[in-house]
Amino acid sequence: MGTPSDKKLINENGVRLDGRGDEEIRPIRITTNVLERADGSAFMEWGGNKIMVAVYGPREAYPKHTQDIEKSVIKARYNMAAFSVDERKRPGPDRRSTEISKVISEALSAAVLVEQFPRTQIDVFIEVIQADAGTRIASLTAASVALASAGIPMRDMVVGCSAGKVEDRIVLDLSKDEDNFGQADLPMAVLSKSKKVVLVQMDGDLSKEEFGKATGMVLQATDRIAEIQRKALSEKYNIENLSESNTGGE
Amino acid sequence: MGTPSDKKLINENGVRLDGRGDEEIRPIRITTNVLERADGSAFMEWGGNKIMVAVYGPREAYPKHTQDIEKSVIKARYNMAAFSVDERKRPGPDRRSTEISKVISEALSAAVLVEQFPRTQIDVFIEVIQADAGTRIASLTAASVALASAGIPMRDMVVGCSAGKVEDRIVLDLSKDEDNFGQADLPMAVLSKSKKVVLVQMDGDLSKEEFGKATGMVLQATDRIAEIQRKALSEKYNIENLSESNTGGE
Amino acid sequence: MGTPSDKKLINENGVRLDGRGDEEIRPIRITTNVLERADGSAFMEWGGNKIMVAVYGPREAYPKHTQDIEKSVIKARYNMAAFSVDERKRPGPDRRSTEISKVISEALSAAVLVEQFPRTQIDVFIEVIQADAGTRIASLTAASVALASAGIPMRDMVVGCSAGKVEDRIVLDLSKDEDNFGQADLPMAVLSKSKKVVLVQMDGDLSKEEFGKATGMVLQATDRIAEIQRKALSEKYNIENLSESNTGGE
Amino acid sequence: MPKDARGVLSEIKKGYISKRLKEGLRGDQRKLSEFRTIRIEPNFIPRAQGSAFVHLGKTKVLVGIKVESGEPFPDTPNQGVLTTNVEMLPMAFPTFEPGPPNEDSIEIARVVDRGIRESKMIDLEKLCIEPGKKVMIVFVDIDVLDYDGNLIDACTMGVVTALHTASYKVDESSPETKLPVRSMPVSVTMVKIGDELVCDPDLEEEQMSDTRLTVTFTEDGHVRAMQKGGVGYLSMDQVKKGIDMSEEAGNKIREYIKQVI
Amino acid sequence: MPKDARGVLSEIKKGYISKRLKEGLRGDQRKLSEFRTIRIEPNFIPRAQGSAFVHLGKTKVLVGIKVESGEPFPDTPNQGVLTTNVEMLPMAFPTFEPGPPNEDSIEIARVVDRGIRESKMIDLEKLCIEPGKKVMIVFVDIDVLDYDGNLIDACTMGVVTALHTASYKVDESSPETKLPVRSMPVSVTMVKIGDELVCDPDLEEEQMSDTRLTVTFTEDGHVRAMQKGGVGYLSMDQVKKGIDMSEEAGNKIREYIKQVI
Amino acid sequence: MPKDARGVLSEIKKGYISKRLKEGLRGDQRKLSEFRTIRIEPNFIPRAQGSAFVHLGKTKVLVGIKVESGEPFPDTPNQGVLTTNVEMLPMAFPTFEPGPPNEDSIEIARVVDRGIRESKMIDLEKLCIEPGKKVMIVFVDIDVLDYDGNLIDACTMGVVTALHTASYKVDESSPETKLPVRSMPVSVTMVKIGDELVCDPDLEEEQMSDTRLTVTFTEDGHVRAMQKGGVGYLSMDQVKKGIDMSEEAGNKIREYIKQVI
Repeated sequence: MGTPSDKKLINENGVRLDGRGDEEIRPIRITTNVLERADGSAFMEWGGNKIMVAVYGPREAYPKHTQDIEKSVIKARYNMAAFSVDERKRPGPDRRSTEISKVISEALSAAVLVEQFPRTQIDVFIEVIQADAGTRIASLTAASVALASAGIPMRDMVVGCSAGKVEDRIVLDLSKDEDNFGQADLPMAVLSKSKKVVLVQMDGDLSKEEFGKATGMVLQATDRIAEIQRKALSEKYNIENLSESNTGGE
Repeated sequence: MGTPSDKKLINENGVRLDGRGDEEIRPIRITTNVLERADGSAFMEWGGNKIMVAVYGPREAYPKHTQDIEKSVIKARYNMAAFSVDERKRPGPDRRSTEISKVISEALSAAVLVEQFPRTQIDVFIEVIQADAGTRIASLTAASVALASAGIPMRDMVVGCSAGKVEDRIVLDLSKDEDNFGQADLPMAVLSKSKKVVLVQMDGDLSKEEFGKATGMVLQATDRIAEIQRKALSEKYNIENLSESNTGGE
Repeated sequence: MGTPSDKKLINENGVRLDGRGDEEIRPIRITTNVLERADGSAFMEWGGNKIMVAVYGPREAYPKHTQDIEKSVIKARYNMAAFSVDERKRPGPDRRSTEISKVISEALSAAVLVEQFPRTQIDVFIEVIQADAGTRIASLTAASVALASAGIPMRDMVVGCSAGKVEDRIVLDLSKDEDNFGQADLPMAVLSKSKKVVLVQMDGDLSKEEFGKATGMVLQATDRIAEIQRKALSEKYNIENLSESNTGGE
Repeated sequence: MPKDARGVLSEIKKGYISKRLKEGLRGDQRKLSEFRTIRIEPNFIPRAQGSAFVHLGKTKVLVGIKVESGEPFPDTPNQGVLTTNVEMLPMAFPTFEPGPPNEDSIEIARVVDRGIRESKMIDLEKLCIEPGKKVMIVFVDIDVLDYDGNLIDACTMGVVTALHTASYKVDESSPETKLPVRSMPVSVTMVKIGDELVCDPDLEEEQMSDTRLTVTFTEDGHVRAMQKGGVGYLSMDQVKKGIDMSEEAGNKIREYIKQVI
Repeated sequence: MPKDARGVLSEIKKGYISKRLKEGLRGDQRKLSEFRTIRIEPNFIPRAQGSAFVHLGKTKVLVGIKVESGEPFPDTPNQGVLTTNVEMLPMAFPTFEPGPPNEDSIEIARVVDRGIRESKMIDLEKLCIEPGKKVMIVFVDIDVLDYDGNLIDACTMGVVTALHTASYKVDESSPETKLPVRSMPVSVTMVKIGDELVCDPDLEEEQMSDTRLTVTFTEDGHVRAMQKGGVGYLSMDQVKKGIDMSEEAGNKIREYIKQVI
Repeated sequence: MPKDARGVLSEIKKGYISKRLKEGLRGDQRKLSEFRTIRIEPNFIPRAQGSAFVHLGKTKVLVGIKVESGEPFPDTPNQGVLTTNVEMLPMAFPTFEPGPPNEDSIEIARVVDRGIRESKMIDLEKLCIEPGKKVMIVFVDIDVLDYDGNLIDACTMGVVTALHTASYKVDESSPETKLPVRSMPVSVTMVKIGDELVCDPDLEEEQMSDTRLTVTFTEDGHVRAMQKGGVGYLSMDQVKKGIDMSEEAGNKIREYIKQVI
């Protein structure tokens, strides 16, 4: 978590700065099959986050020594566009994106029926076009949709949300300011139906009770977000959708 | 083109600063087979440019996935020596040299009978030892001689020259100052006999009429430069040549 | 050698600053088989130097084009830990460590019976944990012990020492100050029994007579150091050894 | 066309495209100088100082502009800095690989940059804050999201739109200022198939061809940048015909951009 | 577990380990929450500003701290800087390769760093010399010398020990100052084998498992950092049980560290 | 000898060279201590501050000197900086590859640099403009154009010639000044073939040998730098004999350089 500071994150009426209730998540919109070349794709807006995900595969794993003779290898690549953050980011992977790519790859591996495609890889390319806190969870949630839209067999969808602590209150889905100046951030993702945990990271300061409360709130939220995933997959893509969502943005 | 400036490029007598007429090119000297190890080589002086070119091949293309089963791949590598320019250049390729290597490779590919050597590559290593404007055209013109000196079958020689605009006049073969402070630069290269265009780039500001005039002047100049290429190839290399040319330089 | 300076390296009693005689070397301690995974290993303390060496192999040389069909290739990798020197060193190889890795590899190649293991490589990983002048010779001397502890057949041990010139005196085994402010440094290593020279480098200023004196002193010292090597190899490793040596350090 | 996208086309398809072209028809019924449908969404990334999402047929590129303060180059102490980078994202095509820009994306970035720069589109002198010390740096970054041919033109029209709609602050407390732009360059890229030049090639047409020509015009009808690409050649007449075609096609693009900004 | 160390275990051995675990017994007789023997030697590298040689079972890591002056980050002008780097040296395991940190060593470094940082262990504001201009930078560098599982915990305990024993000078002429530390975080890593979580896995246990969980606690019983790793999953109950186990095991480690510093 | 140039020699040729050497004759009739024909052209690159084109037999290297202002190293605030870089260009030999310097070119650059540096050839203190702030940096860059053995000596003689003929300006408006040089080091490289040392080995002789020795002398007869290379060994007597040979051969080279500068 960021630097301790005097920044107020709860206003005089006891409400979060963007007016959300403690368990209220930001607006989410997912559109599928927005790309021509990819085998599957999804465009996700979650608050101010804009994330494009493309899936290629299963295809022969390359280089050969990365092949697993028993299953498909999921290779997620989380990348931030140079213009996605306030200060221009130099293109290319850094330590943060390397770690996020790893935990997303692992979380997706628990959901895909990887045993069905030995010696292959499934590439999940994630491009964060605009970043607004919670990009790893938004990316993972969108990636799950993109995998499904590519027709890749999965035992379950992956769906996530983050909880956090702000002025000693446990709240859902931290905003950018809450992420920068809050007390704790707990991104978590589960298999949609079984609620098995496939991603959990935490940084900040939580008592065991607070941890229990936070994870409970996340689990509830994943039901709502999973519903948005299902709706996105049932809609047929039409080009106006993407357009509307953009012009409607910010 | 460079920065607009008050730099005068035409003197009070209406003549270019180095005294050349508008269609006059700088002195060119080409010596072949100056290197022991290379299959063919050429040393080119063009004005203050000094450029060494070595050719190796055809040899098996490596790595294998770069092989073309139908033809030889020309791999030109344009490189500037650290000491070739006013401010010391860090060794290694940069974006400019990568682009120049690409357009030179493509221009040479149009001249070499690449169909005769499938699965091979022909390496053309270009080292700019001293740079004085117009290095890409000088390199390409020298590379064509080096290829011929290596005995590589070609449908035609490649020969080039640049034209440009200086104080609203179209002139041939820009000098360093004219390149830095002029209004347009148009490097062009053609197949020697057929005059097919194998390289053309332009930057600056030219009306369509000016473009027509400039390209006309380049085409005429290529005949003169092609004659110098032919002479170089008919001379037998002798070590004194290189020496004279050096001591006579500048 | 370092910068000329007013730094005194010999005290008013005509003795080196650390009290050593001209032909006295710093305390040396070697412990073998200190690592679990490596095929052989040695931990060396020489003055303030602390160096860990691990040996893996012979194993198939990789990548394949590095294989020698007639012998094993010794690949020493000399690396300095970030915290081993006064100012933190960026991790990864630099030009100095590349050169040292090369001369150590070559020196060890002269000692190992490389002909017995064609197409293989023997990796010698050297980690300088704390540097205190003379690391290349200490590393090489320790590497020879690590190779022996791995059971790799050798025609002879490699053993080295450095001599140098300090305030016009030839002395053995330069200290850090003597290395930084002295007049010459001559690291040398030989095959233990035959005294064949397998590594020699020099920088500074030595007359031919001084060179003769310095090399003579090194040859004598190598007998003493070879005895320490032999003792280390005959002791069985026990974990207390390493511990004692550490707590006893400095 | 990026190298690794070559040779995917079947011989049968090639023959068909070639035959139709001789009849003056392209695969999708376009005329030789006709572009595919263009759709540009400006301000797609509100957090950037300027941006544009370009759909050129099925090709999609996203341009983002960041304007930050920094040091000028020593030889132009009174001028801001323009820098252009193209990322051919691995999501855009099956054979695109992650990693630093390769020669294809470097060429595209440099041709796009040259067109903008030589058109004196940005008044760089107005971006000087303190001569020799502090100027504004205009970072143009382009994400190629979906590749179906003609990246140079898609990128150029995106950059021009994004720059025309960009505004920046010198620092946190400064007022927001429009980026000083003063021209509207447009690039037009053609490939040679058989003996014909066709504008705005899609992927199949790029695969059919070994020669590419790009011409960048400003509204005054002047050529500002050119680039021939590919291992083939052009006759001088073809070059001149290409310039005429590109002026005509470019004017239509310029009209479209004016509508969206 | 680093990827390239996977799959070395024979099926027979796997079956044996699994069977024993069901009986509550680990290969080396440890209980599920029990760590291997820990031995930490502080000040192993006198020339560093702080250091520790950690033996965790047969795993060996060496931590060195360098404290140097430098510039603060623009967004935290009043704070020193902490940076953590892990080198999985090729000497530590047959398949480790030289080169820049791979995703495994980056993850380890970041999890270790997060535990230290979120525990507010170092009072970074006390490391500010001149706001915005000059602060102390704490370089934490870790050499992995010998790999037999559970690098995260070995590294964390080494870093905590080294930081607690570190002292530095602002410059040559300054007096030596203790590094301002104010908490003692401990990480505990578990892997899931079958349905059981076991603490401090050795290499064989890591090879048996596809799910890892790390929890970092401070002495106030608060969780400061967590990281799930691996391609498997955990039930919510297992996560909570893991937290309980890690608190218990962590307290013992903390007691040991207090003895050696 | 660069590694990838090894093993090209046929066994028959090896036998022949070996046999002749026993008779005291080298392939090209040279005596054991004799260099091939040397030709050095100073000022080959007028735009550089110093330069030299060296022909050593068929080996060709080109040295260029750039002198630019910059910051001193923190530990030598009163001294200019010397930096030496060798590029073994792919044009010089069929197996040389483009890319950053490999261990061969790094070793050559460092041995050449050491000879120049330890001979105190450049008076670096005279290159200090403002202590701690601004000094002149002497960039020595060497292009290897054609490789037929003994690059170290070819490079050293080129650098010495180029430095002796170099002049520079502190900035645009300053007067031109000769580079302050005060000695003339010469390196002599030998390889061991059978039991004999031969000076200035050509490529074939390098391929015959597995042991190399380089000695750099100044005109006062003092050794300034030495380097043994290769996987073979030398007896102490051979080392001393090598020193004697190199002094003799080096003096002749020094005479030649004096003529051309």
